Amino acid sequence: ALVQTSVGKVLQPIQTATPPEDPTKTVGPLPSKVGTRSPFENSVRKPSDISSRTPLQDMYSTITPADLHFERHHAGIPTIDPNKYELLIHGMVKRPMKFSLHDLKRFPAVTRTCFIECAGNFRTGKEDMTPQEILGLTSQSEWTGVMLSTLLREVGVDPKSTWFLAEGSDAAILTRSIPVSKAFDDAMIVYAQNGEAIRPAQGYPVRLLLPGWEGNTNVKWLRRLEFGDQPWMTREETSKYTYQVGEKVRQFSFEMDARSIIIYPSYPGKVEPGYIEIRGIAWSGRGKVNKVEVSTDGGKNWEIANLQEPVLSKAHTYFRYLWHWDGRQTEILSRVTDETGYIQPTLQQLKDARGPEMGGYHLNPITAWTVKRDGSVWLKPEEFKKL
Amino acid sequence: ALVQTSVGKVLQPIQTATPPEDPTKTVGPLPSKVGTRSPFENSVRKPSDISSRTPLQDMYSTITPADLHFERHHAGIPTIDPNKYELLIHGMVKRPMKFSLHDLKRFPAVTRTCFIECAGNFRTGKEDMTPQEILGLTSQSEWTGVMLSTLLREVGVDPKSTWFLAEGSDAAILTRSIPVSKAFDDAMIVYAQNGEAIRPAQGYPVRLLLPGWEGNTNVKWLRRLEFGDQPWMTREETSKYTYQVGEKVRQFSFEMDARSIIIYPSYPGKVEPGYIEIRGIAWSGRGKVNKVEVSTDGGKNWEIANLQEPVLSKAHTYFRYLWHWDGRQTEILSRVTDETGYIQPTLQQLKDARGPEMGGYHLNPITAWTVKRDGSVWLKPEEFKKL
Amino acid sequence: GHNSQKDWPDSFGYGKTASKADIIAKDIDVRPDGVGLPKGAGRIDTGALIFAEKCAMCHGVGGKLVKGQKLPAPALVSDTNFVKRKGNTVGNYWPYATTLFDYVRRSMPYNAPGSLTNQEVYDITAYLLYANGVIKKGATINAQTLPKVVMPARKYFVNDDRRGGNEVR
Amino acid sequence: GHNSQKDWPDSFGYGKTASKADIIAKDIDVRPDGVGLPKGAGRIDTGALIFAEKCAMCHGVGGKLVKGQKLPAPALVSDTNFVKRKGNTVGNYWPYATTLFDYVRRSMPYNAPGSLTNQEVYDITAYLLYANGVIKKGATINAQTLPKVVMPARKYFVNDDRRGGNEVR
Ligand code: HEC
Ligand code: HEC
Ligand SMILES: [Ca+2]
Ligand SMILES: [Ca+2]
Ligand SMILES: [Ca+2]
Ligand SMILES: [Ca+2]
Ligand SMILES: [Ca+2]
Ligand SMILES: [Ca+2]
Ligand SMILES: [Co+2]
Ligand SMILES: [Co+2]
Repeated sequence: ALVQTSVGKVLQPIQTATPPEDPTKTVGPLPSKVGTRSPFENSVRKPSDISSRTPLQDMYSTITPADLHFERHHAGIPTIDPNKYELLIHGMVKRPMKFSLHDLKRFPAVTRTCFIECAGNFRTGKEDMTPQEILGLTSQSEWTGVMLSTLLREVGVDPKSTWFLAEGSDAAILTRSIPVSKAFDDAMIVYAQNGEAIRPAQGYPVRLLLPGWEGNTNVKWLRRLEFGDQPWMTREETSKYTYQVGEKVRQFSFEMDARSIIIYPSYPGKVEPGYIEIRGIAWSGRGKVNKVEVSTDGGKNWEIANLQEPVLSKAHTYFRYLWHWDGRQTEILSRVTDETGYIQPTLQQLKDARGPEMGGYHLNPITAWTVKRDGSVWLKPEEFKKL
Repeated sequence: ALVQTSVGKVLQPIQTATPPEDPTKTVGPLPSKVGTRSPFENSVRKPSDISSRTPLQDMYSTITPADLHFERHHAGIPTIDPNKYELLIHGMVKRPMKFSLHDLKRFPAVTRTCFIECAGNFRTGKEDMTPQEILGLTSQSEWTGVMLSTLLREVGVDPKSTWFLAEGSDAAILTRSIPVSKAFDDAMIVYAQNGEAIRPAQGYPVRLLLPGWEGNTNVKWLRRLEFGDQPWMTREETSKYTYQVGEKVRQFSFEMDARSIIIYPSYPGKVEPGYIEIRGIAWSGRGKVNKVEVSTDGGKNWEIANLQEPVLSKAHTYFRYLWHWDGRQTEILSRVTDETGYIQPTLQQLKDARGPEMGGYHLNPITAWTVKRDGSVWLKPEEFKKL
Repeated sequence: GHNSQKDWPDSFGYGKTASKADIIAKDIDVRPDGVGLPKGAGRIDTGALIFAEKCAMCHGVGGKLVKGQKLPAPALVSDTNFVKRKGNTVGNYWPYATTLFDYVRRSMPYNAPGSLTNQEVYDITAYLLYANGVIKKGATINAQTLPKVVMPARKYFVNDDRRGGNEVR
Repeated sequence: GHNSQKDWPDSFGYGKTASKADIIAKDIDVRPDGVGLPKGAGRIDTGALIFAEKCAMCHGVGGKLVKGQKLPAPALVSDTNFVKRKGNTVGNYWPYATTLFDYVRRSMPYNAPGSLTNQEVYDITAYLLYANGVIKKGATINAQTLPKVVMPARKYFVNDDRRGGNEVR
């Protein structure tokens, strides 16, 4: 069978899920322009009209394949001609400028591996939920581009400027206000993802990268930065991405709190008694993962998991913990501590801190899985009003 | 337009290379199960009947997208049913065993980012050659699997065993003999690449990973390991992957010597006078890249390039060097030194060391590019008999 | 070499100076202090008509949630009671009135973004503020008055006070 | 916890003991010392016929390079002159005769791998050794003799002596 590849242009033979009796006796497809997945693998995102979730339970390491990176669009994926692309920087700057994609690529470049996570990344309420369903709105890539601070040397930002506006060129012309301090800290203007051009769904040809900050602020299809001395109070930072805490509404909560989840074993997996390597990912928007603890007795005792090196700042970090399961029903949980000393809370701790009207953003609770006697694994659901 | 994705099963809308006049006025495609590339990007491998080459000149960082990983097959890509897959380990072991894919995945896992490079990765002779054509037979992935040493605890290798045979289940039933010391050092049995299942072209469902060793030894579609007390002298280690040095033929030259190449600027690119960030990749089969030097005057003077962190052992390492080009014709070169102190040689140094009958494997010479006054960049070809 | 940032030139010289026209073509934002608002003034009645024609099919008749009916878009209209609210609307949640003008002009209607004239956006803005009980019939909505509209929920909004460290907030 | 390798169990208990039959089904390799060679003996004449029928279409008539003709597969036959060789063949380059049996049985013919009987592989092996001038007409090729065939190029093969460090080898 011939199939169009993901590049959408090349035809190539694919393998089918009916392999020959003995693969050593049949010459297979020869080298091609673009490879394919095994027909036996079915790892896909879970899409809705506005988002799609990364199949975290299928991940063996922490770079998300670009075509499985989670999505959150507000008006679909725009098609942008890279040859007409321009980034405009203006406002409180000495010299307003525009940069073509070629211009951006000429500046000294930097590569940074970090996660992006939607601030609304939390679901619970049912036993039969997968990691993908619970918190699949996070993914990780190797991002390459230019430090925003490098561009700002060119335009000369007014030292009195305190906020800038980042604006996309999708049909929502999505905007967020960002403190200028982040621009000079670690903000990047990125054009590459996992070694190649950014995928359309992730902002092709250029997006803003704000390591560790809520996904929505990493404006995709970036067309404009305006420097000013106050936030713009755009719809995405007022109506959305704000949440009730006590009797107040918290706004501009940029950093993603530390979080972890066990992805193996997880629903709908099944395990056998004996040695089980518990596996999962942990991350923090504030820096490195310091440690991950795992409990296999419902939270009574906690032990240190191994972290896969290299442990990078503001990056998904794989953890593993070897457990001997005696076959009795129990609960397994993971809990991350980041380099600031922040310890991942339970949902109850979040409720205690934020009050009964707690909103649905920035929820990073410990996730517990029930392992039943038959080896089946189920989410231990939490009670939370907004699912 | 609907297109079959790389998974080969899902239909989804793709973008075409005729974007709307104003992308902010048209809602684009919504989230999907599997993403696609921009229709404006054309990065593909360069295939022949026996191999395909990674488009190194298009790479912005060091993880190669799995569908662009170089290929070298000896009888095409076999289709293997993961549910019938078995790895047999026998020979000089206490207990010969077979492991299903499920068995292998249960063992304590490890992730390692490293390059694989074909020992025949060298071409020259013409000015109009791209990095892909010169040395596109190397790529890098995040590999996950079980340390071979972990499996060997289960079978109990006889301490007298000195070599093992690794055998694939492609139609070539490809075999290589490997010293047992490598099995206990850093050899891995890997089932995942860049976070997901290994692609069929890279050995699905399981391959041998020998970090830093010639590509051919990293046997794909691995079906069998036999432990013995002498090498098997298979066709791939006698007729192939041996090469004349002086009056002798060198065999079992496993380690890949340190190497680097400038990928930007390179043929067929064009540059403008002014600041140019020279970019490239460097690696060594013996450990970490210690330093990369760049010369912009044909090799008279050398200066230190920046290395992109994290620098990993036996891994492609991105380097960058900011150059101010005055517009005059010159030659630019890169030279890596690895952590053993090995300095990448010129082809002439290799000829001097290996003699006039020098064979075509394990050639890692410095690559020089000529930058002409019009900004065009051309390979400075070497004279070498076998192209 | 220029490999250390200290040795970088003051300017790499890539990119071009943006002209006034370049900026005007994209500078569509509206700030809380009214910077960015065009000339013109909103008419509540006309806004209601436009809303019925171009918005109600997604946001519901009058922009209101109807029990048992699932809308493809959020409800936009309620009273101004923040504490007892069910769902966030312009009236009970939005802290700035300028956001309404800015957002509707850049993003709505969802199926034809960028199709509204400034006049239409003013009219809709006036209508939605009125329908939410934020302004009274006869109120003037223009570049001077819109920034001065005190949104009922404004007083609840506070900046993030999380600080990392061993503290759940 | 068992997270440090020191705390690992002696065996994780995954996987199964392989039976004799499991091993026999895959253990097809042949070593330089003859381990793995089946019963039987090669006949040069029959080997020549099989080669003409099943191999020559890719490897050329008699396995030889013909000037000006491009073959889809490497030449297999020449004299035994290593020093003056043009291209590597069984006669001028291959260090072990057992490799020929092993490789042909596992991989050839390219278009029908695994289709040859042991008898056919013995015959082809005898023929190719003969055609390359390595053995004489009438020589016996079997499990005992094949490992003893001294390949002309054997003496040139040496193990890798590169060592890293500042030394080009
Ligand atoms: C075809 C459907 C559709 C039409 C027509 C439409 N909208 Fe919307 N509207 C949406 C959707 C969907 C959203 C949510 C978008 C998002 O969250 O990114 C939305 C969001 C909004 C919001 C923000 C609501 C909030 O709580 O943040 C406002 C205000 C709005 N629309 C106003 C309008 C106005 C005014 C019109 C007409 C001029 C209009 N819409 C027409 C679908 C529509
Ligand atoms: C359809 C084409 C084809 C046919 C028929 C074929 N071969 Fe080959 N043969 C090849 C190719 C292609 C290679 C190179 C394979 C590689 O490098 O992996 C090869 C390689 C070989 C080699 C190794 C050569 C070297 O220098 O390493 C031997 C020996 C060989 N074939 C023997 C045979 C014999 C014996 C037969 C018949 C029984 C045969 N071949 C039939 C295509 C063919
Ligand atoms: Ca799977
Ligand atoms: Ca909400
Ligand atoms: Ca390209
Ligand atoms: Ca050769
Ligand atoms: Ca503005
Ligand atoms: Ca054997
Ligand atoms: Co979001
Ligand atoms: Co190779």
